[in-house]
Amino acid sequence: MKYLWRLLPLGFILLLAGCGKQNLSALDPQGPVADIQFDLIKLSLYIMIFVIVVVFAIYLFVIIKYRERPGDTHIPKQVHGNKALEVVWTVIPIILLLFLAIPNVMQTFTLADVDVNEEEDDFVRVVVTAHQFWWEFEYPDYDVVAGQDMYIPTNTKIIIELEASDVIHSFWVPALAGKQDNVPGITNDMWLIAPQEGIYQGKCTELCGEGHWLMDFKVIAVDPDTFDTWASSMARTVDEEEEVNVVSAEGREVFEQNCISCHAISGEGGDLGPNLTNFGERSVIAGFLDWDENDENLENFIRYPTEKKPGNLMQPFPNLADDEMDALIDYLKSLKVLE
Amino acid sequence: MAQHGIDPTAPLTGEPTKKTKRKLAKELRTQLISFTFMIFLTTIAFISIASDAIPTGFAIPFILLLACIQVVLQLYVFMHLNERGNGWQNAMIWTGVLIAIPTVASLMLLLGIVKF
Amino acid sequence: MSYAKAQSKSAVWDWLTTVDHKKIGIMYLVAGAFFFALGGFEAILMRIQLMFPEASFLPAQTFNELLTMHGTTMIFLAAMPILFGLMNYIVPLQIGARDVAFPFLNSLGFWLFLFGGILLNLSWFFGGAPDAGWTAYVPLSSEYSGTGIDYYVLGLQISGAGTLIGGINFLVTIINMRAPGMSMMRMPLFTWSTFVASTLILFAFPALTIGLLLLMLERIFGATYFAVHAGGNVVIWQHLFWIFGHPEVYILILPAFGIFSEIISTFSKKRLFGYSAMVFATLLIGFLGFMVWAHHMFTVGMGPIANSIFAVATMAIAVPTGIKIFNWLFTMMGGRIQFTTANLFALGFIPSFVMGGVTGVMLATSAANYQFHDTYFVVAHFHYVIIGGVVLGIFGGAFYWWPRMFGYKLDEKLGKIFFWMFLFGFHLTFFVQHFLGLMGMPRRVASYLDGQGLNDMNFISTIGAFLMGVAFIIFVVNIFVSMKNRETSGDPWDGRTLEWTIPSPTPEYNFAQTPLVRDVDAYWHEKYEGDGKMKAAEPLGDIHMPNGSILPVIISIGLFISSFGFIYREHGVIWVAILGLAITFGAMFVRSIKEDHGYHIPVEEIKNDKGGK
Amino acid sequence: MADQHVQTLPPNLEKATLEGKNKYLGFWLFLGGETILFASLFGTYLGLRGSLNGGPGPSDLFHLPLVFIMTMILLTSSLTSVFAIISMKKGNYKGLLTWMTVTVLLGAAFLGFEIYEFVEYVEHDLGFTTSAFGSAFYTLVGTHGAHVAFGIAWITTLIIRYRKSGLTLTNAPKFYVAVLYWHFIDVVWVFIFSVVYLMGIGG
Repeated sequence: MKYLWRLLPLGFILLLAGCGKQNLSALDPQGPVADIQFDLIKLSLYIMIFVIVVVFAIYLFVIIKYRERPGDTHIPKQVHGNKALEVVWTVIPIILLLFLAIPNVMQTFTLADVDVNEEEDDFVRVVVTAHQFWWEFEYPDYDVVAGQDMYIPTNTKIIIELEASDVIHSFWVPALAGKQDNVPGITNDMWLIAPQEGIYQGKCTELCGEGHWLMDFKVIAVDPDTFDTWASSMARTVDEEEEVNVVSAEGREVFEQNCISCHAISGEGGDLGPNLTNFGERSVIAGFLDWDENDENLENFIRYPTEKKPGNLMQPFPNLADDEMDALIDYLKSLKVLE
Repeated sequence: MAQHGIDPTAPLTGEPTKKTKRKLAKELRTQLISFTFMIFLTTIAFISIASDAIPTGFAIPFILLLACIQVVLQLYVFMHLNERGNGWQNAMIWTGVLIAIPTVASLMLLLGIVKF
Repeated sequence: MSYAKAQSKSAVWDWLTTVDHKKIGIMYLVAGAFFFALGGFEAILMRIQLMFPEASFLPAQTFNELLTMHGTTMIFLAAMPILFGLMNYIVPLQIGARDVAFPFLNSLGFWLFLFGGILLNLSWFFGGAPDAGWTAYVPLSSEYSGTGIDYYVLGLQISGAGTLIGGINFLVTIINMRAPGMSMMRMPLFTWSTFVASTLILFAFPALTIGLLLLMLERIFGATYFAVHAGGNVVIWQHLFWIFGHPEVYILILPAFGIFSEIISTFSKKRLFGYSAMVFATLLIGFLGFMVWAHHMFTVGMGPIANSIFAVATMAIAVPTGIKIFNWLFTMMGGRIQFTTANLFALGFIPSFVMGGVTGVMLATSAANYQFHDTYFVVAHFHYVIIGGVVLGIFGGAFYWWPRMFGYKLDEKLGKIFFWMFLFGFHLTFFVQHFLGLMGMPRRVASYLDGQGLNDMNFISTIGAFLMGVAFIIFVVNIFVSMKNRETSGDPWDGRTLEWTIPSPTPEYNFAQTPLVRDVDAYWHEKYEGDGKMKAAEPLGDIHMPNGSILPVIISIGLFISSFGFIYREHGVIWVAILGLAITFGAMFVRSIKEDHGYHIPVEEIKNDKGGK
Repeated sequence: MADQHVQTLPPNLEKATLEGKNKYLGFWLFLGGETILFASLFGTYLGLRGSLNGGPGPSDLFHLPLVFIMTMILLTSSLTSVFAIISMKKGNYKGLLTWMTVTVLLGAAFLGFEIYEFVEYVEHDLGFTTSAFGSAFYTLVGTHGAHVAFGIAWITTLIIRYRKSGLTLTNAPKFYVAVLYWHFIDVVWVFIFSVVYLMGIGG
């Protein structure tokens, strides 16, 4: 409850900005887009606090000064109104609003500006396709498809194209940029820049069905060199992959028997579920489950995918033999591209 | 509320006053003229589309203009919106039109396909 | 039918067939209060689920159904009908009329609303409630949801028709049936706001009708307006929904503004400050309400020009709203402010609504809206506006007009306990939600993960919701324990407007003689400038009243029945749909060919009433 | 109780009683709402008219002569309903009924052509579910058609119900309002033939 007390003073913004260790809060902006938005939030808040102070001051003055005292029965003067006052409280708000409206219009255009010079500018294009209830990140210039974790290089303009395969979703990484909707049949654009390396939490903000609340993803900003390594490794074929990594052959077999029709690894497999090429490096399983010591979360998720993520469309594998499951898990955990 | 005097179910006999009769005759003339004019406008609209001589870029705004003229004629001549005592009716119909304009425009344009 | 015959009916039959605006008003209030309790219960269930992270009190599917039904119920079946109840009872009295313009349609509007609401709620028992949010965005609602959405579409279509009828009825009543001397610019503000809200209904509901029609045709007959694979576009639904949906919130808030104008003026013992500015501001809010709907769609990808236009237009609404706030403050200034429960609600409203209003301006900032949109910040904002504005308005209006409507005063002491508990619970629930939203909590989530810093505030929010729930129970208790405080003067608050000139309980014909209005605040004028009694505009005589009719109930039941035929069309019961429509159209046909001229209350009876007072 | 002093007809029969006045105003308001109803449908149609989904489009289907005939029929029915009201105001009840009957017949002819038109389009592979264009087209034009059908049923009911009653202050507003409705149907049609048919072929 002490939390509440700390919230009451007007300094709450500074306070909450300090809580942003999650890289989740819009109050702790980590990039230019979120900065622009945070500045507008602050600007609007200051103007509005001014309004609130004025109104509350008049309000308190009036209800204290003109309250009915015991025994008072006088009939107040029946005032009709005051033209000058009406003009004052019409004009002043208009001026206040202009202070907000003008920067807002300018920034609305800034945020919509996704034009880049193909030759000169340093940028990465990512096509984000939202599915019930997971995210697909395609890098058309690198021939890479990734699931759940969106790797981006730092200090590079990321041009994001938003699409959806089923219902409307919305792409939101509060610490980096406000949201835009993933709308079926429409491509939406936005951009963001992450100056610092780090993991930024992202969420779906448009009600999209049963699994909506667990439709999380991560934006992982790495330095540009690491990003290039990542992208080229992600683009490897299965054969190249096997040359680089010693993978569990048994696990691969289980994967090919059960999973490959929906999940792709190194360019091979279906696209009904997330691409698993770098599954071993995922920050969390299925967008929200932590890695645990005995891999129980992963095993349970494969056996009963809707138990913890209701509405999930993945087929359950309750009867997969224990040894097959172990092999599969070993294989999946070995899927890494950055090491 | 009570309508003292006249029973609303009783058949009305009697004739309109002379003044009303004159007014009705005049009204009939106006209505016939505007009907002829409406037929004329409709024909022009069809011809402007049917004939290849008129470029589409001109024909479409033109037929929309003709449609608007026709509608105003319908409202004011046939539906008597111009008569006295129809202030509220006018206000409401035109408010409707005023709201209809952004409605149609946004459904046409703001569908996310083209960004404005 | 004679007067005597009109009097001799059983009570149930009397309520089913009544076309008396006062009885219909009370039925609206009762039904609305029931749905309000239901929607509140749904909210409490959701808050229990959100009390702790990753809770498993409710399955996600049930949660989605609850959030949908909570929103739909509160907007369509609670807030609007309760306001309609107040309007129905009070507006004819405020303008000195004996009834509304279309008593039969008034009754039809109520029964359509009620059966639509019942239909919607029956979905709980037949395969699950709608689960796509009260906004029912396609394609989630068109291709990815079960029969619940059919109940939503048909239930809202039926009750929406009722609302449209009600809106037209109020408009004609106010335009045509004002007492002599009551020019538009002498109407009480509640009547004015009813007038503007009804205009909004008139122009907003057709867009919803079409939206629901398209969704119904898409779901039942396979149309493809929204089906992307056949070239459809899902944004069309959002436009249609919000062309209706944004004016809808003004349909709710404007009458509340009207109620507060009456309460503040009465309990400050002062004429409303800046009457004509208030009227003008109401009209301007109503008009601008139609020009801003796309601010609900800033993130859908319309483009920066469109976003900027709608952002600026939205901000503009703050100006007339500000005008109203300042006029209320200046009404109180120099007055003698009485802290009755009704006025406490008005005084609680001003700061609460200002807070909701300023977050509205923040949300209008389109570039920043990308952060706010679809988060708990929005949830906080609209609950500040709707609870801080509309619900406080409804409770304030209830305490204010209760003696008029039910002939007894609600207990002030219990009322004040109720007020403070409700207000405190309300702020506790929703203030923290602003921060939850900005800290990364999307709205409409069935739960949230632990370790994201969202736990404490969610817990606080739930405690607040419990307080509001308990407060409401106190209100209900108040209704029953106060019944003994009979109030017979008819004017318990030293009222200013015509509804307080009538004896209590209100006679069936309202005014024995139509009053003559000589100023704004007609009754106050007569009290302090005249002899304290209204001048009559007509001699005492027989009063013509319309007959009751059971047909509205039958018309509504027909539509109710036919809905099941449409919902379960795949089970070969389309004949049920046809049967239902036949009942409806049959009843309409009977109505249109049967002459019905009402009856007269004899003048002796009216004199008796007056003498008995 | 036929009052003998009603030797001259009131000039505005439809607004002579409070009920009539209310009905007249209420109906105009309803038409104001209908404006938004049709605006929503027009907007939807205009938003989707290019989405053919491989099916036939406006220029494959629409025939100007048919639409021209339908337009003329409906326009003429508007004029005949005007004649009906003028007869009413002259106290010529028989004239009122006759002209209303003519109006209904013209309306029925229009509806017949529309049904014929729809059947033909379906035969040319434009089903209700073929494409977003198809759905939007049938919904817009069909809603107008449904209004025509309702108008026919309504006016027919009036004619039959009041065939023997003579002109009264009760039925005068009813006829008048029905005619207003009929004109409004024509207003909507003006936009349909311009926006749907002519623009469909011309652009």
